[in-house]
Amino acid sequence: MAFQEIELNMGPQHPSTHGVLRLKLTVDNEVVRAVEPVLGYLHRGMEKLWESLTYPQIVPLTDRLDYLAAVSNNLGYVLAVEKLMGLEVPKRARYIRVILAELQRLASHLAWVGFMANDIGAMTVLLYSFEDREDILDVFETYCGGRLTVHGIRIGGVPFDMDAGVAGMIRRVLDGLPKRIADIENLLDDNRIWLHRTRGVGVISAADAMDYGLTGPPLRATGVPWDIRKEIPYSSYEDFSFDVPVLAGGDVYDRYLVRMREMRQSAQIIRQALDGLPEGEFQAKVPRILKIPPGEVFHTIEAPKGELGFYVRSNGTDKPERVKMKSPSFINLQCLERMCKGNLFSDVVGILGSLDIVLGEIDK
Amino acid sequence: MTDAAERHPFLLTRLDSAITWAQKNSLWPFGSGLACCAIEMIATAAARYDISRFGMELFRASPRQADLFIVAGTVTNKMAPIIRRLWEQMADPKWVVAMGNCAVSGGPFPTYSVLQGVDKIIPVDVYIAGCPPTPQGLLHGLMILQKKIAGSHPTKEILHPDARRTD
Amino acid sequence: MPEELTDRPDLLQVAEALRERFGDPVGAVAFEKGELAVRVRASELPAAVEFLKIVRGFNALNDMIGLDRHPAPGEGRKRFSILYQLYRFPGRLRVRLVIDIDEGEAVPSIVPLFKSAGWAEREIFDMFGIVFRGHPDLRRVYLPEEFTGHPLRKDFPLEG
Amino acid sequence: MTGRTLLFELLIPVLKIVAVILYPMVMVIIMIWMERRVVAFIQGRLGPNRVGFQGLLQPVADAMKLFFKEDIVPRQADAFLFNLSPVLVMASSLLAFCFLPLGESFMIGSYTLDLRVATSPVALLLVLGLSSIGVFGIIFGGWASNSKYPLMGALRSVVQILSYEIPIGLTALTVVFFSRSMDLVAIVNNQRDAKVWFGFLLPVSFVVFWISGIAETNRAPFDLPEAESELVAGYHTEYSGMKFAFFYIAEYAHMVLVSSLVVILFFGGWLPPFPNVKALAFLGRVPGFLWYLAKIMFFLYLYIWIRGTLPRYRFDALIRLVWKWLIPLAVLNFVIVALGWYLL
Repeated sequence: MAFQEIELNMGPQHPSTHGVLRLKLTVDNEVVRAVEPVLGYLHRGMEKLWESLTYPQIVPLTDRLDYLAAVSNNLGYVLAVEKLMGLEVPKRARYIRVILAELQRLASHLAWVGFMANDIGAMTVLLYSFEDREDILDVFETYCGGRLTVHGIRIGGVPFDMDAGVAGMIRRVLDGLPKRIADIENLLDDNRIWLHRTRGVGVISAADAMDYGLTGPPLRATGVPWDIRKEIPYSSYEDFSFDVPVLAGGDVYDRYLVRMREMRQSAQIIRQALDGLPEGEFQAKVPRILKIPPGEVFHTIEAPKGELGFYVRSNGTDKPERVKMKSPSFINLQCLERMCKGNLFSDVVGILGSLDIVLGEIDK
Repeated sequence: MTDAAERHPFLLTRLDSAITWAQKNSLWPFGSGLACCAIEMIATAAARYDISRFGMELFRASPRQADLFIVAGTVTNKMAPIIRRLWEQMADPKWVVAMGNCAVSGGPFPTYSVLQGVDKIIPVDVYIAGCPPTPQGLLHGLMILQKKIAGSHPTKEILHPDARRTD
Repeated sequence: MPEELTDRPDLLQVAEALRERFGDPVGAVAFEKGELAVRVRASELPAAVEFLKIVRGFNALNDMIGLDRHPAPGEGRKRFSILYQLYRFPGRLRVRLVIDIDEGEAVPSIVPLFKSAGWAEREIFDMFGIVFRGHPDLRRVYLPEEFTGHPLRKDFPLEG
Repeated sequence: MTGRTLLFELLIPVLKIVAVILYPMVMVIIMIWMERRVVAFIQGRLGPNRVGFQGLLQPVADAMKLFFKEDIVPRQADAFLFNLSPVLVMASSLLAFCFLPLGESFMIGSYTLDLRVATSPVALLLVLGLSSIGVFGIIFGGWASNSKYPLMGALRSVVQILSYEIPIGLTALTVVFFSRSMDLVAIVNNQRDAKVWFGFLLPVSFVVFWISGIAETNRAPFDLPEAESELVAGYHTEYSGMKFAFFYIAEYAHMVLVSSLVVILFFGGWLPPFPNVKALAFLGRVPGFLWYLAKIMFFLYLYIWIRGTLPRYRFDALIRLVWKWLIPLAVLNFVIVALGWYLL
C-alpha cells in the first residue's frame, strides 16, 4: 500500500509518554522521519515561585521536580545553598545523605526498569519492580514519614538521625535486593523479544551524545565514563569505593544494562556508608532566618537521571534572587529526535523509555 | 412509563441497586497521570496495594471505555483544555476523582501557569487531599466513591433526562 | 575551598587565555566559591565559546541561565545577563561565561557549537523574551504560543 | 407429526442454539475472570476478589455496567460501518461455535443427540473461514472511526491476521491427511482409533498452529493492534459501552475457539488421556466433555501465562516471524507429512 507520510500525535495524554509530554511524529510506513517533543504541559512556574520563597521553603518544592528521585533533588539544591553559605556539614549528615540518595537511585532505577519493560509490553516486570521499590519507600517512610516526596534533606544536614532500626531495615532491603534484581533480569536478559526490541535500537554515538549534552546512564552507555560522583565528588563520595559501569553500544539495551549494574554499585555504596557511619552531629547550626550575602554558585550532582545542577544567586535577603535548575531529563530529551530518526514507530516508546525522563523536572 | 414507574417504586429501586452494584464494582479508570500523583496511582495498581481487588485494574487507554477519571496531578492552564476534552469524550455515566492537592486546589503552586483546582473545568465527585496522597488514601477515596455510587438512582436519570447531574 | 584564583592554576590558565584573546571586557574575571566567571561582550560570545570548545577542550555545555536585574540593574549595568556554564571532561574544569544585554538586544545563538543550547535558548526566550539571532527554531518551549509576557522577568507577577 | 418428533425436531435445535450462545458466553466470563486472577498471581497480586465468591461475578458486573453505558458514535465516524463492525466481529465468532462439537453424539432412546448445532462434512474449513470474517469487522471498525490510531491498529491487525491464516491452514491440512476427513467429530474419532493424539504425531504442526493461533487472536506477545503504549487502544479506541463489550467478548470467544480447535485437532478432543495404560483406565469413566473442558482450560491458561511473561513483538519482527519462519516451516512440514503419508 502506498502510504504517504502521516503525522501522528502522541500525547499529551498518552499511556506511554510518562506524563504529559506530547510528541509530534512524522511517520512514513511506520518508519519515523521526525519527532518533535512539545513540552510545557506540566510547567508549574517553579523558578518564578522560588523567587518568592525563603531558602528552606524551597526544599520541599524540589521534591516535586523529579518525583521519582525526590532526595536527589533535595540534595542538589541543598548542596548549592550550602556552598553559597560556605557551610560545613557534619560528616555523619553527609553519610546519611549518601545513604538516602543511593536508596533513591535504587528506587528510581527500579521504577524505570518497570516502566521501560511495560512500554515494551512485559507488564509483569513493572509489578515486580514496584514491589521492590515499595520496600525502599518503606525505609523513607520510617526514616522521615515521606514516601514519594520525601523531603529527606534539610539545609545544614538531615532532619533525623539514622538509628539502628532504620539501618537494620536498609540492610534487610539490601540483602533481598540481589535476588530481586536477578528476578527481573531473568525475565528480560535472555528474552529474545526483549533483545530484539532493545539491541541496536536508538543508537547514539559518544560524540553526538556530548554535543547534545547527554548525561547520566544514557551517556555512560555510549562509552563516556562521566559520573560526577567520581569526577567532582560531593557529600563525601570520595570515601567510598565503587565502579562506574560504562558500556560502548549506545543503544537501548546498553542503557538498560548500565542502570542494572548501577543498582548493584549503589547497594555497595550504601553498605559502606552504613558500616562507616561516623558518630557526631547530623545537623549543622543554621540560623532560623537564613539570610545569605550576595553571591552566586552553580553546583551539580549525579542524580539517577543524569547531571542535576542548581544555580543559586543570593542578594542578601532571606529569599534567593534566582534559582535555576539544570534538569537532566530536559537536556536528555533533546536527543530523542537524533535517536529515533529512521527507527520504527514502535521503537519510539522504547527509546523514550530508555532515556528515563520525568516531566516534573523537564517542565519545572 | 413514568407513571407506571411511580406506581411501582419497588421495581425501580431493585433495578437501581442492581445497576449501581455493577457500576461501583466495575469502575474502569482512565489512566491520566499528570504529575507526582501518577506515580502513587501506579503504586496503587501495583502489588502492595493492588487496586484490582476492587475490579479497577483495567486502566483504559481510551477515554471512551473508562468510567472513572482520576485526575492525578497538577493541571496546568496548557493542559486544562485537554483534560476538559478527555472528560467530554468519556461515555456517561462517568465519575471524577481529584487526586492530590494540585487537582483539588492548585496545591503548592499559586502561579501563572497552574489551574487552581480541576473543579473549575470539570465536576469532581471525590476530592483526595495529600501531596501526593498515599495509595491507602487513594483507595479510601475510591471506596467513598463506591458508596456514593451505591446511593445514586440511575433509573431516575434514564427516565427523567432532566434530572441528570448538572453539578 | 580555594578562595584565590592563583590556587587553581588550571583555571587561572583558562582565564589568562581568555583575557589574552578577548581583551579586558567590562567586568573581567571573577573568582568566587571556587568558580570562575568571565565576562565577555555579547557580540564576541560565539567566538569565546568556540575558543573554549576547540582550543581549550571544553566539550560540554552544562546549562544556560538567564538573569533579570529589573528594577535596579545598578550603575551602568544592563538589564539582563545570560550565563553559560561550560565544562571540560575529563579535567574537572568549569567555566562560566557571562554576557550582559539590554532589552531588545539580540544575542548570537551558539546552537552551531552546542546542540544542547537549542532548547536552553528557547527556554530563555520563553522566560525572558531574549531573542537569539541565528537560532534554527526559536519558539516558546513551555508556555503556549498565545501566552503574553515572559514570566521570569521581575516585573511579571507570580499569579500571571 | 407426532409430539415426540416435534420435541426432537424443534425443541432440541432451539435448545442447542441457546446453548451455542450461552456456552461461549460462560466460557468468556470464566476466561476473563481466570485471566485477571492468574495474571494477578503471576505478578504477586490478588486480582479481583470482592464481587461474588473470589470475584467470580466480576465479569458479570463489568458486562452489566457496559450495558448501561452511553453509546457514543463519534461525529466524524461513518455511522453504518461503525455500528456494523462489532456485530460482524461478534457474529463471526459465534457462528464458528455452531460447528464445534462439544462431545460425541449419543443416543437418547432412538434419537441421536449430536452435540453441535450444525453438522457439516467440511466443518473444519467452515470454522476457519467463519472465524476470519471477523477481520472485516476490525478493518471496518478502524476505518469507520475516522481517526489515525484506530486505522493504524486495524491495518496492523489485518496484515497480522491474514499472514497468520496461512500457517494455520497449512498445519490444519496435515491433520486432515491423517483423519481423511474435515468433520471435527471424525477427526477426534480418528485419534481414538489411531490410539495416538495427532499432537504427538505432528508436533511441528501443533506448535506452528498454536503460535499462529495466538497471533490470530491478537494476544500477547502479538497484541500489536492494541499495543496501548503505541496505539492507545488500537482499532476499538473510539468504541464505548456495549459495542466495545462486543469486541472485548469476541476477542475472548476467539481465544476459546482457537483453544477448542487445538484440542480437537491435536489433543483428542473429549478423549481421555492414556487409553493404553490399564492402570489408568478409570480416567475413561470421567465424562468426555469434562476432559474436553479441562484441555481447553489448559490452553486458555497457556494464553494467560504467555501474556504474563513475554514482552511484545515489534511489528517487523512479527511479520518476519510468520513469513520467514512459520510459513516455510509449515510448508516443509506439509510436504514431509504428505510424502510420509504417501510412502508409508
